[in-house]
Amino acid sequence: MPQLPAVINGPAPLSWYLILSAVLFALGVAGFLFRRNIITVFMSIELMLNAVNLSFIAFSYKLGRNDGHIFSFFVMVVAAAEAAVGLAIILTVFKNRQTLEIDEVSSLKN
Amino acid sequence: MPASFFPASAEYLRILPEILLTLFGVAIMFFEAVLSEARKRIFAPLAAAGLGAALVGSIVAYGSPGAAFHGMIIVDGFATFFRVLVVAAGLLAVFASAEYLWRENHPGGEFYALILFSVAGQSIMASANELIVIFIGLEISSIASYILAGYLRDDPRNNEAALKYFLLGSFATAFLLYGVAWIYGLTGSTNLEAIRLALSAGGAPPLLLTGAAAALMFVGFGFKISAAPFQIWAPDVYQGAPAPVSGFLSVGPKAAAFAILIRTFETAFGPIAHDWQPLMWVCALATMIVGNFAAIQQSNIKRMLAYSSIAHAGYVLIAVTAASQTGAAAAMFYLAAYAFTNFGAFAVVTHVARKGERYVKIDDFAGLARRQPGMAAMLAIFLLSLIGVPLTGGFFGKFYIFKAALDSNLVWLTVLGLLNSAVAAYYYLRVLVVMYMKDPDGAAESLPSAGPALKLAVYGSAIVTLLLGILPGFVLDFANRAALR
Amino acid sequence: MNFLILSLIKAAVVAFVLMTTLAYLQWIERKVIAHIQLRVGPRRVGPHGLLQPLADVIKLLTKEDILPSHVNKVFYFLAPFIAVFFALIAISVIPFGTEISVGPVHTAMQLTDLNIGVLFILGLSGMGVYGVALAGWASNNKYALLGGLRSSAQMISYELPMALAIAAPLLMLNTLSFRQLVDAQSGYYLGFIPRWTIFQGPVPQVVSFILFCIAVFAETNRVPFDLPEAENELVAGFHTEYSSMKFAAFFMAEYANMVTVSCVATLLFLGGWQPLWPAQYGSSFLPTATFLVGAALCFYHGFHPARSFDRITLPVAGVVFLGIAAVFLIPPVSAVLLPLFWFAAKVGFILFVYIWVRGTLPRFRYDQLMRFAWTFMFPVAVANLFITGLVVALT
Amino acid sequence: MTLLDAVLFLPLIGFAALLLIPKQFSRAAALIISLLIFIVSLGLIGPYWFANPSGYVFTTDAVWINSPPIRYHVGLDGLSLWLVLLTTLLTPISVAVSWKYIDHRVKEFYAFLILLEFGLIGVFVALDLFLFYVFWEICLVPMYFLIGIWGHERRIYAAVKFFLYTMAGSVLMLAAIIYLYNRAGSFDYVAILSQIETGRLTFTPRAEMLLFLAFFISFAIKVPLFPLHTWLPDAHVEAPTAGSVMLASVMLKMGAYGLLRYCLPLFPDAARSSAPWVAALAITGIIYGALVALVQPNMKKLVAYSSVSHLGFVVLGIFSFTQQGLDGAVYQMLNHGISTGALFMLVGYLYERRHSLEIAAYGGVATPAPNLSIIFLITTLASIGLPSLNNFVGEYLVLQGTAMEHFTWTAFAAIGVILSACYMLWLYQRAFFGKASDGVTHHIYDLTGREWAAIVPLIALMVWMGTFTQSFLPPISAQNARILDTTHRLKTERVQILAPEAIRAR
Amino acid sequence: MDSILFLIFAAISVVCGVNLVLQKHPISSALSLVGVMGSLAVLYLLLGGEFIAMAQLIVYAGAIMVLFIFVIMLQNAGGETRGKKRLWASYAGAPMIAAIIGIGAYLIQHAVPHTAEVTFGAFQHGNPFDIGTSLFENYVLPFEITSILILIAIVGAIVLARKEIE
Repeated sequence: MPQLPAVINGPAPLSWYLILSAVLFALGVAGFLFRRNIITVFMSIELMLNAVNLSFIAFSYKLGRNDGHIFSFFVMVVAAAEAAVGLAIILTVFKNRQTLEIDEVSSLKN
Repeated sequence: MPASFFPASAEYLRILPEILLTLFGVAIMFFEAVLSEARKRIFAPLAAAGLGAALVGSIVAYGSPGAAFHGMIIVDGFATFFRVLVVAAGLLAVFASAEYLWRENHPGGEFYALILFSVAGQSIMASANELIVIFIGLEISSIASYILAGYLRDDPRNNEAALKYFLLGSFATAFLLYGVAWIYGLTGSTNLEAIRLALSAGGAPPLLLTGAAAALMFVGFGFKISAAPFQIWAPDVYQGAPAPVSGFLSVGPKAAAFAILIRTFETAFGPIAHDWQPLMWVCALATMIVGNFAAIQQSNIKRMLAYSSIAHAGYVLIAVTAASQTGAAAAMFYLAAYAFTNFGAFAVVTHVARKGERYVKIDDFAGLARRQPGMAAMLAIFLLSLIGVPLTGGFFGKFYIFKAALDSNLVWLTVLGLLNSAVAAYYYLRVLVVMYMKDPDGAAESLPSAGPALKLAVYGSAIVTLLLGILPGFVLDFANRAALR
Repeated sequence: MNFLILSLIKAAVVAFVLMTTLAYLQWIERKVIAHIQLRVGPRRVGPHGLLQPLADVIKLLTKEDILPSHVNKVFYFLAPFIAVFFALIAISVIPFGTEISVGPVHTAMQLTDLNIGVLFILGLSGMGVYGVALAGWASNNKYALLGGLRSSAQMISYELPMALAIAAPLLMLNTLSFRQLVDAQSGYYLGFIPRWTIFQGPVPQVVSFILFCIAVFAETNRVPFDLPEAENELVAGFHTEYSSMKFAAFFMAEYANMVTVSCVATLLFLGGWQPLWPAQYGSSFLPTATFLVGAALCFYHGFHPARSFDRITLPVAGVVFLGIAAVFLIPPVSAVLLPLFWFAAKVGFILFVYIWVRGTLPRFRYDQLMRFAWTFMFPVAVANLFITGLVVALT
Repeated sequence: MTLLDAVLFLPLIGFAALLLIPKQFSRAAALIISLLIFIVSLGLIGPYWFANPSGYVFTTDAVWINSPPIRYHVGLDGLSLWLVLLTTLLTPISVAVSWKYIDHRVKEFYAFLILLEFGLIGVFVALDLFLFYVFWEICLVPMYFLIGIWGHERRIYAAVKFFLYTMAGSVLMLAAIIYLYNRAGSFDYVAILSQIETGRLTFTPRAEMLLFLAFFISFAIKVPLFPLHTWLPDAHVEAPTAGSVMLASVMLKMGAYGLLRYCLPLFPDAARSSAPWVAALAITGIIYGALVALVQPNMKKLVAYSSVSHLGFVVLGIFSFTQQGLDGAVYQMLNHGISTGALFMLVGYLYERRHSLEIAAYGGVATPAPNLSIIFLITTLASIGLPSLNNFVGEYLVLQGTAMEHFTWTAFAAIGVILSACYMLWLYQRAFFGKASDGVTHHIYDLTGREWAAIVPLIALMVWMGTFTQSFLPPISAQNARILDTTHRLKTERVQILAPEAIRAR
Repeated sequence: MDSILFLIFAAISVVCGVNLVLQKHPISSALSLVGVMGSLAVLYLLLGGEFIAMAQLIVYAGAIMVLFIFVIMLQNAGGETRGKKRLWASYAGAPMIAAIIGIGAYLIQHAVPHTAEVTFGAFQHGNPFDIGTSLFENYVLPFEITSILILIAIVGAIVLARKEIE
């Protein structure tokens, strides 16, 4: 790692990172709630997971241990598995209904 | 390579059930690839054997209790109880689906492999002692469940169930994770015991934040146990998924989710129990009310059972609200009784629904008592148990829960819960009425008699339901001894 | 600001060399293919067509930039940039030689030495798919879309065996920094067998080298894996709708990727700038010898009466070669240039194989291609990794 | 293993046996089983025949569940003795009256009937609160099916209503039981009672009142007490004859029994302080039931409302807190069981013939069926409370006991007696006298041998109980005295905690 | 410099995040998400997470998002139409989200000590060696059971998406 000269090393408060994480998480929630395209909804979930990862890494920095990195690694793996299955499910839905509008996928209920 | 790099053999013993389940799952996938179509009947027995082995494995694992893998999991009575429970649920699911899959022209090893993997995930959840393991276990169980819910991929109902289950489930998981992140940040650990220590120590992090983190985690758990207001997925999923899968979903993942809920909230968040109790109180009440009052209006039996399972989650939440050892024991017993009862009900529904699940209206059960008195009697037992009539497991479950609640001075919650259970009687009775007091619809095609495996599942569930109602002592004593703290 | 200036200078040098290489790689390819096919290849522009790349560039720059009316404009413009951006940025972690000192400045022949260089490359190669996929999609053309889909599917599929193939030598060398990787391959068995990864014990990584080579052929959409651009099936694949500079960008990205992966293969498996045999057996004289031979050939052909065309160019080239050969004999300069020579030689060899393969092998069918990835490459890569891991763990 | 255990579990065994026996034998098997149970149960009188033991006899106390300590604790005392016998007697009779009446799903019918017997006996002998609750709920299920499957047109509505009313009440009782357990550390009735008596377990007035209410509402629904009675007419009208008989004769007694067994001794203060209110409801029920019965065009409904009225007497007697009142109440429970049971049977006989329950469809029945008319008349008179027939004794005792404490109550309650004469006699007049219509003459025939056999024991009992009161009353009185003793003593001396010796000294 | 870098990439990620929510076409959303991931990777680097930053690029941006884009392209569905049902969201949504974010930010600002600052290079345990050591010692069990998860994902994708073979 090349080291930058100390002069231009201005630290950023840790809470900024956490706030950024919260903002992204909230955006993800908003996307989940307000969007109607199934894939976009799913991507909003991924955004939430990313926000969580940022929190993990930031906390890891604060605690000076790398557990948080491990956790976000697991989160990534899980997200990958989730994406594989989720997109497969979305494909089956699309195959049977020809639509990705979440409101139109509602044949159940009475 | 240092010798300490490899965990001790006792530690492997402690995850024996998971190892066995995974091995059998992989074996099934292997045979799926190499066997001819004609030989595919062996999958169900193979899966059953795997689950049986896991059952034995859990008991063997209980022979050497303790934490393993750096405290990631812990094998204790509590874990063993839930392990046995989820494995039994898997076993029932295998029995109930063998015939179903042939009926729907979808025989295949994947189904059983997924059940085994899902059970493995639940088993991990049962014994997890660390938030990350909880999370991964939860995901293993959930992702397998998503697939199972949409297993008949040409059926739009299945697709929809899988989609909703998946989207809302992942959404909830994100909340859970965010909560975990904050707990990690605040307490510096994800080990439940360590969190407990951190929260009870002098310099505990601000309650507002721990509370917020706990609430975030509860959102995640709440989704999995279908607690109000996070229950919205359950009716659609249970209605849309294949009937045996619905049965499995309403039992296995739910029990495991409760296991981690109880373990997390009573171990890790035990020191702040007084602060989360009011929230849990409201949630329990809302869950019961939503479940029961929505169930009354249903005409589809799967949907009705879905709402009923929401209501039952509400009852268990009462026990969780009690935040005591008796509460935990009551929840354990209730979940055991509920598991067999509810699965049995779904198994009968599986049978009556017939090919393509065309007969899932409550009215389709008309005259079942005449056509197949045995099945009708079993369903009657299950429904009575769900109502909470004595000599069934459901009764003792409710009894212990309300007892635990009163122990913790939750008088009003108890009374409201009891009134709720009286309301619930109404919609269960409707099914009984239709079965026993209405004549079969002439238009309905004849109902073939059930195959041996399904019968085994139904009658087995009924026997356990009755056993838990007549001689609850054994299970209850174990639960009492095993309950946390 | 020392660091920044130095970085800028290095970046400029690398960029210039890379661009030139890319341009002439194209020329070399056409020449080699032509010779394989018993043609002569380009020779109109400049001697032996040496100015052909320049002409091509001018042509592409001045061509009309067609913007089809039905495309999604934002992504249509974005796609080539993405492709070329990730292709070029990858070169920044590739070391070309040992550390050098010019006056007071001591630096590595590398833009930056990340201790996760290998991962960086993997990450970027994953990002490269976007350019292709987006181009296919944004063109709003079914051939382009199919081409885009095919090539992204192919790239994803082959990325897996590629990553697994990379993992095996990493297990042995125990680092992710390219520089340290090369250092870990220094030395010789029995005094003359180089400890390159493909020869190094306990598990010589021949299998993973082969797997890596196959996978990168697919990663870069080269023959025999150039299905996405199969002219007879899909017109020109994802870049059907692209013309002029935007087309050039894709072109450049492809060649840049070829160079990058060749460098990676060299660094990972072929010992980077480590010479083939020890200096005490005269390996440091090999460049001089090579260029001398080259010069001799040039002179021979230049003065050959049958080659009236090359009467001037070949002798000039010969003189240049002689000069280079001389340069390699100057001790302080040769210390810098020797590693560069070895590195360039190995990369050049791999690039030559690329072209060679293109000239000789037919194209796969699409299903064959995917099946090959999942049923052959993947299991073999896993097995190789497993064996390597086991052996490494046991020794 | 005592005789009582045998009486309790024989029905359960019988239930299982009935399920296994082939369909065509189920009638005979049910009769044999129920008769056998009755004969065995007669042995229960033994101790009371030879002596008048105080406390419980035939007790069995075994562990059922370890934790919480739920015990299988059963025993018999003067209060439960006759109720058990009433149950075992009426079951074979019910089997007999259903012989022809039930023509489909016969096996299930008898199975449920026998299962009902099991639950009922259990309710009357349980000495563990939890066990009591279990039996209490078990009764619900077979009755629900009896009404719902073999009832008349609106059977499903009636069955569900019945179930839900009872269920709603009993869940409150469950809460109270659990609360009691949490305070007392035991479900054992005897243990809890002794704790209360010795003052080791005390409640705040508010808690006691809430507990009392929880039990009381559950019992009051079952009795049924006035505003909670609405399920009863529906259930009675829609139930098959045997169901009506069991429901009216035995199941309603569960409520009254519960009041006597649990509400009074366990929560004496609350019971006493609420007595005026309860009495007011009981009197309202007496008069209301009678008035509504008066205008009923439907025979069964008439009898049902008369039950509301009669049971009002029972509750009134219980809450008079006098020896006579309590004795009368218990006696009236038995009387009502026999006379109303007989009435329902007779109405059922009529229905089997004419297939109508409307009074208007009858008239002049006396002509084609003189024997039936006579039996009906005797039963009617017994129900009215003619001296020397059973009801007289009960009503008299209740009124006397009430009068000793609250004369106004008596005055109002007496109106009910008069009204009962009105509606019963008017019913008799309309149904049996006058000119027989074609429908009546064509369909009505006289009693058959089986019908005779079923009704005669009840008629005999009416006379016996009306004349030889002392054959029945001593065990009841003794038990009632104990209950009263408890409540009185606690009322007066609750202020200081008594040592157990002091209690025994009394 | 650290804070400047943070602000630049935070701004990129937030803008991309907002874009993800606002864009009508899934592909635009997907690319916005890639943008978020890329800038987050840089932030991870600032926090000392070298390995995780690369994993972010490889796994998230390079694999997961490619899968998304792939599926979007396969289905070739158009942008979503404006639904009447969600009209309330367009009015109430933004203020609501803003309020939640505000509260969250306030909480966080007060929860984390102001002295905690992020200096590039201060955190040294994010390199592959340390991560690997943790992963294979403390976290070996989660790591192993993750394999079940991946197996499930493979099986599931096959079960759900494979073509019916006649």
